[in-house]
Amino acid sequence: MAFIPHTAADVQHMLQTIGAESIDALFDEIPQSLRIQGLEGIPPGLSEMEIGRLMSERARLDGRPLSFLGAGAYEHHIPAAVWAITTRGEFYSAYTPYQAEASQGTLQLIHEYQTMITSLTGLEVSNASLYDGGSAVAEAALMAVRAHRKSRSLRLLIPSTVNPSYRRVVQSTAGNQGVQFDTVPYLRESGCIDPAALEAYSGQDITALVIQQPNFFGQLEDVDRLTDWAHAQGMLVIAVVNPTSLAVLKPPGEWGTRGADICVGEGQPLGVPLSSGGPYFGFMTTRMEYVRSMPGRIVGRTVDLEGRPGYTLTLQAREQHIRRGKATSNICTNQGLLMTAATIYMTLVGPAGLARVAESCMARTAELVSTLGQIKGVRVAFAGSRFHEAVVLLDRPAAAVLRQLEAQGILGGVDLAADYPELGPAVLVCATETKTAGDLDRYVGALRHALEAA
Amino acid sequence: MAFIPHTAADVQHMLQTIGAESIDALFDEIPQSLRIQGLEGIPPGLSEMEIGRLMSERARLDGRPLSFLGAGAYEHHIPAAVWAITTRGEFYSAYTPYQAEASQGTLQLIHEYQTMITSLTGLEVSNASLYDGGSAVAEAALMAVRAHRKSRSLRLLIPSTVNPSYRRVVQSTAGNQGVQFDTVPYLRESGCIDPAALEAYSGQDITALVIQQPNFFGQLEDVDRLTDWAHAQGMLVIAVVNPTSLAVLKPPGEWGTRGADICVGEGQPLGVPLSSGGPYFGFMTTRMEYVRSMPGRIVGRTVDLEGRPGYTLTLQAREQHIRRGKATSNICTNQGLLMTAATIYMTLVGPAGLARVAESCMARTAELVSTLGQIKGVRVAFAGSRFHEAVVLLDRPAAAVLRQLEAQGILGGVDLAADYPELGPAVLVCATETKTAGDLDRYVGALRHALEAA
Amino acid sequence: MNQILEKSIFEYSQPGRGALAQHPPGDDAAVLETLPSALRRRTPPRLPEVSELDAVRHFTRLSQLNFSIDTNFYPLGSCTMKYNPKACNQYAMLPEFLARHPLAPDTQGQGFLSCMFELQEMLKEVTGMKAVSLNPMAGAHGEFAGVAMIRAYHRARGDLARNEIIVPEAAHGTNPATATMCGCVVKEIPVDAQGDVDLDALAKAVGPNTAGIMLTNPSTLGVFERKIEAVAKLVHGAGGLLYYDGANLNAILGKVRPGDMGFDVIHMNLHKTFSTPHGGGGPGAGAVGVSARLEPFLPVPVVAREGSAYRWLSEADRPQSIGRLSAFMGNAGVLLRAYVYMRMLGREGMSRVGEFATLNANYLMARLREAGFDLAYPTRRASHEFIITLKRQARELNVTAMDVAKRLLDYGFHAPTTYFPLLVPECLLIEPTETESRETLDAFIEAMVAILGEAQTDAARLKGAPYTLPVRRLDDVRAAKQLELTWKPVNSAA
Amino acid sequence: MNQILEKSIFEYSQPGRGALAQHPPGDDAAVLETLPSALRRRTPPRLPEVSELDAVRHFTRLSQLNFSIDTNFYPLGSCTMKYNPKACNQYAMLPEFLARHPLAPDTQGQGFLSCMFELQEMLKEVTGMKAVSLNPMAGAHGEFAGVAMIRAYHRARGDLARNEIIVPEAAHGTNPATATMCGCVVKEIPVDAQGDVDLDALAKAVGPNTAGIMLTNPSTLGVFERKIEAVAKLVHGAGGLLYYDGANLNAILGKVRPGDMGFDVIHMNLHKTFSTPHGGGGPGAGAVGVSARLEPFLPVPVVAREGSAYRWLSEADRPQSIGRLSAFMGNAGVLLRAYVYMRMLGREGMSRVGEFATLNANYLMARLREAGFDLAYPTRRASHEFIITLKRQARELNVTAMDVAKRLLDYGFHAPTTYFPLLVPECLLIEPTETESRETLDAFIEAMVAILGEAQTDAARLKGAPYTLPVRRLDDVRAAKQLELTWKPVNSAA
Ligand SMILES: Cc1ncc(COP(=O)(O)O)c(C=O)c1O
Ligand SMILES: Cc1ncc(COP(=O)(O)O)c(C=O)c1O
Repeated sequence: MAFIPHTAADVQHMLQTIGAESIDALFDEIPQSLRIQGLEGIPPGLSEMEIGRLMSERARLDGRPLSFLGAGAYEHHIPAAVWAITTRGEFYSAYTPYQAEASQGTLQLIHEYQTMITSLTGLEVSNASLYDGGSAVAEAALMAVRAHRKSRSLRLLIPSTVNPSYRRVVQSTAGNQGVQFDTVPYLRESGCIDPAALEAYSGQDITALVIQQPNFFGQLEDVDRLTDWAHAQGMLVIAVVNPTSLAVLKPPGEWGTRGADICVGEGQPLGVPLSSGGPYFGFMTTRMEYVRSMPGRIVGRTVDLEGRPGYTLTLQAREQHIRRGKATSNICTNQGLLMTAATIYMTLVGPAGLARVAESCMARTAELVSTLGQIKGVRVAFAGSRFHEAVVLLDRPAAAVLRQLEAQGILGGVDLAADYPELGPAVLVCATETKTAGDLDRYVGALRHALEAA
Repeated sequence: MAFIPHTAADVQHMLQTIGAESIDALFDEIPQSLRIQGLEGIPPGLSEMEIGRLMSERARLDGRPLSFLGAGAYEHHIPAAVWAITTRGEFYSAYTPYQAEASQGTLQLIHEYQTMITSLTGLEVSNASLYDGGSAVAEAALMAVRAHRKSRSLRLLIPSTVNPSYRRVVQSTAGNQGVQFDTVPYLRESGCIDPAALEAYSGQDITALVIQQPNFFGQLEDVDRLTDWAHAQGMLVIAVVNPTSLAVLKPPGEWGTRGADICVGEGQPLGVPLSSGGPYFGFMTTRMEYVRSMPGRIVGRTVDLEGRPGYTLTLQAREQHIRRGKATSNICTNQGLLMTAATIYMTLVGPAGLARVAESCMARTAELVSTLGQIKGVRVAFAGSRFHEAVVLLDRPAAAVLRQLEAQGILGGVDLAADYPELGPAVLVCATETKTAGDLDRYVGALRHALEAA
Repeated sequence: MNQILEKSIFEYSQPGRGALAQHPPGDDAAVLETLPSALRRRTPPRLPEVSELDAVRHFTRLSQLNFSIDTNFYPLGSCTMKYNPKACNQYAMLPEFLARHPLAPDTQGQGFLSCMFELQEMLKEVTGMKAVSLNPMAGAHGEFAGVAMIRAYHRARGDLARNEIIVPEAAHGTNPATATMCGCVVKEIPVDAQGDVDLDALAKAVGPNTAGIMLTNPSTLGVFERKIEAVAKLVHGAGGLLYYDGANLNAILGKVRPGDMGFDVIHMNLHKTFSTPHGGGGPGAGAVGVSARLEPFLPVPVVAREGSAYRWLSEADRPQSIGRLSAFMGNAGVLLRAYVYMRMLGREGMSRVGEFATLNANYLMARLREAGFDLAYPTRRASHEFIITLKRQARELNVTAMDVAKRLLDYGFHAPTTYFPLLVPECLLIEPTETESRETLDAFIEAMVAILGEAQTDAARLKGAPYTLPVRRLDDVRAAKQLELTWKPVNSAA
Repeated sequence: MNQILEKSIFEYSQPGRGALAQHPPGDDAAVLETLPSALRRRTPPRLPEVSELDAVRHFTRLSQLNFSIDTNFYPLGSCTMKYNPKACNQYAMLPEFLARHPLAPDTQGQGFLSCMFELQEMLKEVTGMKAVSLNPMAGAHGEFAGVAMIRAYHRARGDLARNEIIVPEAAHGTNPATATMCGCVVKEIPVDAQGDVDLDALAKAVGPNTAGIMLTNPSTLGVFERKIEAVAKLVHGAGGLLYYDGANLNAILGKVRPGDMGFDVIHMNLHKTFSTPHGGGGPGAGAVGVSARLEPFLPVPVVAREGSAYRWLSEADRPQSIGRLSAFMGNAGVLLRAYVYMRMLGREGMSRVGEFATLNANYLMARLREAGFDLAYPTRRASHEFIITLKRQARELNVTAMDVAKRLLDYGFHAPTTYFPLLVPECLLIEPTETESRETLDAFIEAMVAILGEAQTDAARLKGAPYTLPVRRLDDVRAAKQLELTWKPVNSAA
């Protein structure tokens, strides 16, 4: 039997030991009326050989297009060592390190991760991962409500330059607790938060301002000014950042005079494959003063009976398995393996390598955008600095143009029609370090052709 | 610097410790006239990202045709666990287990392998692998010359039903020591060794008879009779076998009254990917009485200082690093990692699974051959039992037909024109357990079309 | 397991060192000049500067400091630590699957989407539910989706007062935590001496404010909730809905289905029942299934088949959806692993899971009882897990469940779940799973017997355990008091 | 490293158990009826009958009993145990490469063949040879090809008497073994006190029977053969050819080339210089390079480029070839790994290999000398390796090289090569390679110093080593006397 080691003799012996007549007898406490006799709707089992072939055929159906998609998930080079090590059975098949002495590998690795990610974001403490970037923003919102003792409003400002998916996740998650989100509009010229719109909230009781940097459009917000403004208003600041960008961009801990209070983001760019959207991981860091409001697991260094250093889960009194209905979050299983991959990734690229990745992404995007901008029928939407994404405006509906590119094996960008109809036909494009000059040429050529053809 | 950890400070410090001015100074014993200044013919270095893309592009060029090729290398299902474990750093990046105490993993695994392969072949002792099937036959020939004290002829009989590649390897290897090989022809009806031709050697001083089972044509030789005949003539018997087939075919140790004396073969079918021809591994087993004539490494079980069991390389006095010019072979580095994969493979399929694989191969080939035989212009070459290969004769030159199939993504078999011109247009086809009914249909349809079209 | 501690990766680091093959080619530093200096980072982050070899060696050595399924028996109750087939990993990690962008059009993902669709269908079949969303990324996330759907359902009916979630006191911590997170009020009810829900207490608890009840069946007490039909009747009668915590689905796979028991909404832990790996903490996948009346509220996206094509349904197709719980579609790679696993098991294999998980648990329970351990529910069948209580040993020998757990590590076995459920004192919740052989169970029993012997003759031995691991027992109190949450250059520990 | 012994896989085995997902579908047993019963197997082979989990757990645990590059420093002289980049493995194992059948037509392998062609070209460039064959599957196999070519060359010229191969006494065992295997007679010549070949002895050794000389340079003594030009002149003058054992190529990569030194034929150990892994014993790849006059004799197949297409040359294209040394083309997968490695290094990286391998060796040598160890060749530069001799310690303290080697294991370092070359008593041949950091070298030095201290104060400590590994020192004599070469059901060991 696949994955079941029992021989007929084993079954006999075991039933005898138990004193049961048959395996079926072991289910005799289940009301007979509820019992089912089989699962006819499930297809018959496949051998590993058959499933291997099936999956390979399905994978081939999905193809390997040349992609300029970003919008929260980014194609990066992943060193071979990352997954060679991450998939080692000792990491891959271990449980949450509740038995610390038998889990020093995972625990030390998380501690190293906490060190790296706090340094990258410029804050003091980190948890061991959340589900993804979107849910991390939601957890940050709830955390801000808990941490900000003086604010009673349950109101947060969430600009429209924050990833629309994240805004949806925040709404479906924190909305249940009555938290309200006010959307702050952006400026048409810069694609950045409209300061005037923000000013309207001056003096109100608002728990926190969310700032995404680089923002959803790839544009860079004036984070210092925004942070200082929010702090002056008595709001907390929740930073939503791309970890790759932090190799070159000012870390949230240094935004403005006091720095952001909570920082979250999508960890996928750090060595995690795109994989249709997951598993990724959300990261979260904050100031030491808020550590007890933070959701998720945290690893601390301690000593053993003999005084040797060792690592263990700590501050568990915040968590559901101890605090139950009063926990900081219901999160239990997190995204540990992806955090593991990210830790190995950050180690392999190092500070210089991560900066090179960031620079290369910026440079490729700058090259792409400047060339695209020269095509008739294409306009770059926003002025100002950007990281590795940009919005380009087209002279006709984007969907059809993207379909034309797709036919040539190119995914030309994310159509913004649904989320930002006010822009007209608009596409969010992204070029990372994986794109060669030849790739950019191929895209530009195909787009030119598509716009000229029609 | 890629793969070199030295910082500038390290270099400074190390040179100072050495008392050298520069790294270049460390090469001052090399005659200046011989020094070169660089390697202009080597292209500039690539990042891992670049080489990854390059290799992926090249791999794609090679495609994934539907293959009916065999002739010594066979497509089989390989359980995912085999290479997931084999490529673990502790196996993959370890050296030969000369320091036994630090290599118990590899040593115990080899010991387990020796147990499995001796049982599979029905003989008593095994080495830890040779280069491949071809070189294993060559080593067996040389071993027979050493082991057979009474024979002084340096002559072996090697039927034409032995893989022609193996025969070439044997010639280029053992030929240098003056060993001679007489080719014994096969019978046109059965594709098996011609007993009459063999009889001609009766009474001569011949060191050994080589018998391949299943033979190169996939046909089954009458191994009992051949073995008894050879032994009656005072020859040793060298069996060349396919390990998969031994799940259902009589093991060499049981051939005839006394069994074969040396057994060798290609280990590739046991969990090793086709990989354009290598790395594979040759296996070799023999009787205990010949163990000291056997080439290659051998692992024995022993005890440590405290009496606990442990494993170590043994009988090293046969080997080149001890016996030098008088060693049983010059082999040093072998194919350990492939033997590792094979051991895990044999463990995962087990005796029942290996029998299922063998049966499935036989059945698929039988189905294929019987259907092909119904096509006009196709004839099955030989009668009699076979394992998982067969020769089919065509009514026109095979090369052109195979090219037509190739154009449809089908590799239709191995053209025998060069090695067996006497057969006329002939193709060696093979279907393993990896072939579905749909695959067979595709092949049959394409061949029918090719033969009708022209 | 490795027993030599490994230094911190930061201790390998030297300024200027690096794995240069990992850097992108060329030099684009000039592009930074397009950045206003106020936006630029001033000091580089403290990431390690090490060679590739140092990194590989460090993390390989770290890995060896772990227990894992691939190296140890792991009878961790409530966690279903079964074998994670290597095939699931290999085929979920095919290059095309890994490279696919989440926003790639459906036309560039029919292979992937067909797997997701079929997974939805299979999950419906094994649970008896009417519709499934694969979106939630863990069990607790699924719970959140479930309770949010319950609330949305009542709200859609104008039934606005229903904000109470009932949970038995044995419930997993995520249940009450989820209820709170959804803005509900938690009401705990007791279980009786046999481990079944106290129906009288339940009858008193339900009312016009009842949003629903969260149950797992078999319960976290390791027994099947026999009065489930009565419970369903009571709650439904009061206008509430039934939520099924699928953490224990492994026990009943192919035998009985939550949908047939009367549950309205359920989450499944694919990382338990469907064997995706735990990865040292995650990822998981907490797909949710619902009865017909909750289908409109399912979180998006959901895969639909239209003719021979597959496509994602979004908010536009499902206007009543509770919305989106993740930025994209959830833990796709985990779902692919579960898909491969389920297809390999097939219909017969799936039923065998429940059978053999139950057989192993009952065997272990019988043998441990015989060996002198006290069962928490001695009159009951074990489901796929069961509880022993060391209350007697704690009293008589001053040996705790924690001591036994730590000592087990020395015998090469991961400890069972300790101190959960909270209501059983000094408990060990033991779940062997169906993938372990009789020999492994016997070896575990031998170890338990040996430890019981030690407890009687040399209790101090247990207090000091473990002895053979990389570290001895760790000081959790110090960890929480002297917070050292990141590595510091000067070695601040003792 | 794991310290708990693992039982035999056969002890997990139970009749009727198995990993059923690995069986092909269906039932074809009927096909066996087509077999004459005399040809059929009567009793099944003794392969383990275990579950997939047991197999995974067993072999994972076994792996943890090993030292390896990925876990330990491995200063094994003559073996060049450098880091094996993970990228080489990943890209050599792309599905298309793995699936390609060796007899697939060249048209279905242009990607693979182009890599092989470029590899040949790169190997020519780094060695200064005129042509390369990738066929041999290890160093010794390359040696065989080389000596066979030398013989074929003489034979082709009608020079039939030349059957003597000269080797320095320091030569690796494969050199004389190869000569014998090629039907040659081995003549050993001494080296002088400085480690250079004794030219007078060489002059006496060469003559009309000289087929050639086998040398490695730097030699196995860890020093560069300074008189190489004189050696070449002598041997060539006598009508012999020069064979270069490429095992030590790492030392001189980018600095000096065998072709420029006057060698006629050379093998390379791609599993040393070009970083393919050793795999616990293999596989390797022993590509051979030759000067123009030997090109016709190269073993087949060899890749040629014709226009933009690549194809294999076979016996038909190369009628004078020594023939075929493997059934197919050699260790393709190993060659792909070497190709990836060489392309990543590129021209600058390639030269740095020799530089930093030499820097590390000389640093280690200087520090160990300073620490009180005796060098075998104290007046010489180290190449990429060097020798210390414990002759003095053996005499004074009764401590052998083996004792030091075994004790090093307790410190977490693999031992250097011991007792090779044979002519240096109680020697350790130490090769750090370029991929190790100064910190690792320093830690090794510290361990060596500590062990020297132990030798002086407590020699017995060394005799009993190792202590911290899964086994203490093993009884090799017993292993050879009481041969237990396979597992037997009844435990026959103590
Ligand atoms: C009974 C029970 N419910 C819920 C959960 C939560 O699941 P997850 O950890 O996947 O969020 C668990 C997991 O430990 C559990 O055991
Ligand atoms: C100097 C020298 N020559 C030859 C060889 C033989 O190479 P291989 O083991 O690849 O056959 C070795 C390998 O150990 C060696 O060190």
